Amino acid sequence: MGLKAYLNDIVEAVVTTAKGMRITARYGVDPKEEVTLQYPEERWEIPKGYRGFLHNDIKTCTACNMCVKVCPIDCISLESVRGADKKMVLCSYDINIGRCMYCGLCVEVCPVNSLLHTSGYEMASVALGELILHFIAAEDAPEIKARVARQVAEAAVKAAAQAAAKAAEVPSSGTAEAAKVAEAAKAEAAKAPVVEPKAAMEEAPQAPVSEPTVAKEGEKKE
Amino acid sequence: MSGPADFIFYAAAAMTVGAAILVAILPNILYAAVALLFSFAGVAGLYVLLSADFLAATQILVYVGGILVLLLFAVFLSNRISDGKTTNPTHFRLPAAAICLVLFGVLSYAAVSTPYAVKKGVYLPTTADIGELLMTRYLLPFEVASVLLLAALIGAALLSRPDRAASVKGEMEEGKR
Amino acid sequence: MEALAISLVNAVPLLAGVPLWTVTLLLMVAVAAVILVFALTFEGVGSLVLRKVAGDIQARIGPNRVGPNGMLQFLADGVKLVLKEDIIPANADRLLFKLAPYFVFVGSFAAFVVVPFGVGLIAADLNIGIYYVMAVTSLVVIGVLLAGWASNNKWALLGGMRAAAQIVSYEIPVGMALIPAVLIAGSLSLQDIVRSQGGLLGIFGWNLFHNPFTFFSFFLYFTAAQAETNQTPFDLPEAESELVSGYNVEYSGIRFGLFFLAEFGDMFIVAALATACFLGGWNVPFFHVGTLPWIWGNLLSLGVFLTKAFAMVLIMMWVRWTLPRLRVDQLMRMSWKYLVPLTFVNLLGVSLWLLVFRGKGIPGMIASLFG
Amino acid sequence: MTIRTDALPTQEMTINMGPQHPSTHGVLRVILTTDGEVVTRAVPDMGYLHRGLEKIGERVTYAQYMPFTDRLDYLAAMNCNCAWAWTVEKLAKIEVPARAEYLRVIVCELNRISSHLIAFGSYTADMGAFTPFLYAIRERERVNDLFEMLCGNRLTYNYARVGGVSGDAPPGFLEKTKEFLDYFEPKLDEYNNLISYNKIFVHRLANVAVIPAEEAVAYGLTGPNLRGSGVPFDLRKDEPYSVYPKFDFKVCVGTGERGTLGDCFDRYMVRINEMRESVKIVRQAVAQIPDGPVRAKVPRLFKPPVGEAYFRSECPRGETGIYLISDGTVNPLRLKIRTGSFVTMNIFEKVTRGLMIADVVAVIGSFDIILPEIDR
Repeated sequence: MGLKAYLNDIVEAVVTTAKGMRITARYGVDPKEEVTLQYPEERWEIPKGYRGFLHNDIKTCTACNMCVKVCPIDCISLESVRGADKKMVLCSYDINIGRCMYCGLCVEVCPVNSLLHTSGYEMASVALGELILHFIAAEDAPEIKARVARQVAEAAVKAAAQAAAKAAEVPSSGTAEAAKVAEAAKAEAAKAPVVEPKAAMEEAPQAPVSEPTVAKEGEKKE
Repeated sequence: MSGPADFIFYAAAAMTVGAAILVAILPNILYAAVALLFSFAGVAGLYVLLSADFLAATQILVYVGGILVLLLFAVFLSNRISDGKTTNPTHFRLPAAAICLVLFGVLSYAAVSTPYAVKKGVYLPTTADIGELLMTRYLLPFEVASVLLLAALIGAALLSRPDRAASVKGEMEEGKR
Repeated sequence: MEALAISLVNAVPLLAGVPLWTVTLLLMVAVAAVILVFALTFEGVGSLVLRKVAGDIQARIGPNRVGPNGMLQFLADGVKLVLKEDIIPANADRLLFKLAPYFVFVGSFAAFVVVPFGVGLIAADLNIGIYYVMAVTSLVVIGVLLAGWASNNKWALLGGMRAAAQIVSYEIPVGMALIPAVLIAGSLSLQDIVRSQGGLLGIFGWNLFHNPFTFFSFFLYFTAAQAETNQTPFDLPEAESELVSGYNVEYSGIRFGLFFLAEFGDMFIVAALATACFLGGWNVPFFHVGTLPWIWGNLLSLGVFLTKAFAMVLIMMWVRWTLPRLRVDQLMRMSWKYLVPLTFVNLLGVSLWLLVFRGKGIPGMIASLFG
Repeated sequence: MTIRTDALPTQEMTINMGPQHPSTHGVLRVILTTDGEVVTRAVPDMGYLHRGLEKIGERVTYAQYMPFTDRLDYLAAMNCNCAWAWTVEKLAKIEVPARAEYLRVIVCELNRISSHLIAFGSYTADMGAFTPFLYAIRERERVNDLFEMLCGNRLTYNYARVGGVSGDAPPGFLEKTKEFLDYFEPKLDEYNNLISYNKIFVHRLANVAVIPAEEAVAYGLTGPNLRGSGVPFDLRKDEPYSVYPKFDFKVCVGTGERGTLGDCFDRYMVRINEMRESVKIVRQAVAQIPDGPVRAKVPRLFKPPVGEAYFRSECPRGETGIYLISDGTVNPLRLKIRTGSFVTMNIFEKVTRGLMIADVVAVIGSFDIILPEIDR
C-alpha cells in the first residue's frame, strides 16, 4: 500500500463520515422531521376498509355458516337451530378474537353483510377466555332454542290442523299424502319439549314475530 | 512523618505483602491475578508516600494496565476457559520454599546493610528530573532498553504473522476439497 | 489540599483543636463526595441527553413520559436499576463477578479527581495529571476482563477480551496525541496546561490553533479516545448486534448500573481532557478570569469549561448515532496502522515546531507581528 | 476476508448464536465453532419456526390458503399472496382482469421496496449504525399506510384473490402512491450518502463472503443474492409473468465496485438499486393502469381441474416457486413451496468458514434471510 493510497484512505474516511454526520445533523436540528405519533393521545386516521375486530349484526345474520366454513383457522363458531319457517335461527355466535388473523375472508363471503370489520384494534385482557366475543350471551342460548322449538311446535300443530282440514275438505285427491303430512306434524309436535321455561314464554326479545304466518303461507302454496 | 502518613505506609505495606502472599497460595489463578493487582496498587501507594508520583502512576499504568492484562490474556488463552475452572497447580513446595527463604535472606541482608542516604521527605515534582536524567545521564541504558523492546516487538510480530507459503498451500488444498 | 485545610483551620476557630490531618482528610472526603455527586448527575443527565439526541437524529422524540418532557427519565432509570433483582448466574465466579463492576467504576471515577473544572476548582492538582488519568483508566481493562470471564458466558468473555485488547492498544495513540499539549505547557498538570492556553489571544490561544500539528492532534486524540472509551464506532466490546451485549451481558440491576455509569463517566473524561488540552479549558476568551473575585471567577470558568465539555459530549453522541461499527481486526489495524503512526508523526511535528519557533504558535507569531 | 491462524493453533470454542440473538433476524440458531474470533465452522440450525405451512395447504381450500401465504414471508406478504394467486390461476387457467394485474404489480413492487428497506435498515443496524434503521422504518410506514388504505391491514395483507384482488384501489390511492414515490426516491441518495458509501461500512462489507457467479448458480441462489454475484437473472425479465413485460426497468447486478464481485457489499447495493427500479416500475404501472373490473368470476366453491402447476415469481428474497397438484377437489393434493431464503442457507456454512464473528452477522444480513421462509 503506497503512501498515496494510505492518505486517500484517511481522507475518504473523514469525508464519508462528514457526509453522514451532515445528514444526521440535519435530522437532529430540524424538528419538522419528527414523525412520532404520540399514540394514546394522537391517533392516525383509520382508512375506510380497515380490518379491525369483527362484528356480527345478529339481527341480519342468517346463520348461513359461510363464515365458519371459510375461516381458515376456525375462530368463528356458530350454533343455530332450524326455525319454524325452515330458516336457521342463531342461538350462539362466538368469535375467538385472540385467534382471528383479520384476513377478512369471512366478511367477504357474508351474503347479507351482517359480518363486518369494525375499526377497533385495542383490546387487552388477562384471561384467554375474555378474548372470545359472544354476540349472543351464552346463557341466552337455551332460551332461544326453547323458544324456537316452541314456535316450531306451534307451527307444526297449526300445519297439522290445516292439513287435516284440507284433507277433510278434499278427500278424493291425495288423501294419503295429506294424512302423511298430518302424521308428521303431529309427531313433530310431540317431540317438542313439554316443559318450557317460563321466562322464555314471558319475553322473547329477538322473536321473529311474523314467523307463524309466513309458515302458513308457505304451506298453503303446496 | 506524622501519624496518618505512618498509618498509610503500614496499610500500603501490609496490602503489598499480604496480597503477594495470596498470589503465592491462592489455588485459583485468576484470584491470584486479582491479588497481584492489589499488590501492585500497594506498591504504587508506597511510591506516592515516597513522593515518587510519576513512578506510582507508571507502576499502575505498566503493571496493572499492561502486565496484568497480559497475564490474564495468557490465562484465558492457555486454559480451558470454557470449563470455568482454572487452577494453579502446586508442585515442588519444599524446594520452592527453600529457594524463596534463601532469596528473602539475601534481599533482607542487602536491605539492612545498605547505608541509605535518608533525606527528609519533600514533595517535589519528579517528572522533569526523570525526563532530564533519561535524556542525559542514562541515555545509553534507555536506548538499549528501547532497542531491546523494539526487537522483541518485531520478533512477536514475525512470530504471529501467518506463514505466507503455508497459507497459499492451505488455500489450494481447500480448493481441491 | 493541605493549604486549603490550613486556611480553613485559621478561618474557623472551632477547628483549632483538631489535628490538621483530620481536617485535611475530612476535606478530601467532602471533595470526593462533591465530585461523586457531579459524576452521578452527569451520568444520569447524560444518559437522558443521549437518548434525546438519538431521538432527534432518528426523526423521533425520545423519552418524554417521565416528568415534564421526559426530564426525569434518568431518575426513573436509576430507581429501576437499583430496585432490579441482582442476578448472579449459577455457574459464575461469584467473587469476581461482584468485584468487576467496582474496578470499572473506580477506574472511571478516579479520573474525575484531576479534571480542572475552574480556576481553583480541581479536586487534586496533581503534577502528573494527564499521566494519572491514563494510569487509573487502565483499571477499567481489568474490570472488563474479569467481568467477561466471571460471567461464565462466552459472549461476555469475547466482549471482555475485545475490550481489553482495544483499550490497551488505544492507550498509545491517546497518550501520544495528548503529548503536544504537554509539550507546549511544559507540564503534565492539567491546570498548567489550561493556564498555558490563556492570555489575550482569545480562542486562538487554544492549543487547537497553536500550529497545524496540534490541530490534527486534537482530531487524532478525539478518535482514539472514542475508541478507548468504547464509543461507537468503536463499541465492539458491547456490540449489541454481534456479542449481544458483550462483557456486561449477564449483569443486571445496580451492577449493570455501575458499568453504565462508568461508560458515561469515561465519555465525560474524554470530553474534559479534550477541552483542557486543546480547547482552552476554563479560559474565557479575551478575559483574564483570575482578576475576578474568587467566587465569580470560579463560577464563570466552571460555566465555560462545562459548556465546552458538554459540547464535546454532544459531538460524541452525534458521531455515535451516525457511524457503523468496525470489525475487531479493522479496529486493531486502525490503531496500529493509522492512529499510532500518525500520532508519532504528529508528535515529531509538534516537537520540531516548538524547537524551531521557540515554543510560539502561529497565532502568537501573528500577534507579535502586530506588536 | 479470510484470516488464517494455522501458525498459532489455540483451543476452539463452540458458541451458540441464537435462537435468541439480535442479528440472526429471527429464530435462526447458528452453532459457531470459533478459534478466538475466527469462525472455523458455522452450522445453521433451522426449524424453530416450522409451522407446517405446506401441510396446512393440503387441508384448506385454495382461497383459504391465501392468508397463510402472508405468513410465508411477512415482510413481503403481497409478493407471496400474488405468487399463490398466480399459481392457482395457472393451474385453473383463469383469465385475470388487466386492472387486477396492474394492481398486483403495484403492490408487489411497493412491497419489494418496503422489504428491501427492512433489509437495508436491519443490515445497517447489524453493522452498528442504528439511525438508518429508523429512517428505513419511517419510509416503510408510508408503504404500510398505502397498503392499509388499499386492503385494511398493515402487515398481513391477504390482498390477492384467485382471479384478481380483494378490492379495487380506493379513490386517492394512486395519487398517494405517486406522492410516496416522489418522497421516497431522493431518500435513496440520502441513504447512500449516510451509510452506503461510508468508509467503515464499506470496509465491513467489501470482500466479505465472496460468492463467485458459478458457485451462486450451483448452490441455487436466487434473487438479489444471485444478482449480487453478477448474474443478471431476474424472473420478471427472463420468464416474464403478469404485466411485467410492459414495463421498462433494468436488472440490477453486483458490480464489485468496492471489492470483489459477489461480496456482501454487492448484495447490499443490489437491493438499494432494486428499490430504485421498483420505483420506476410503480411509476409506469400507475400511469398505465386501465379501468375495469378487478376480479374474474371464480365459483365460490372453487375446484380446479385435475393437474399440476409450478409457478415461480421474483420475490424480494429470491425466487418463490409454488408447486401445486390438484385432484379436482376443493383442497390441493400436494403443495410444495420453494423459497429464496431456505436455498440461500445452503451456502451459509461454506462462505462463513474463516470469517470473524462480526462477519457472520454481516453474511446473515447480506443474505437478507427471513425465518418463516426458511422453516415454513
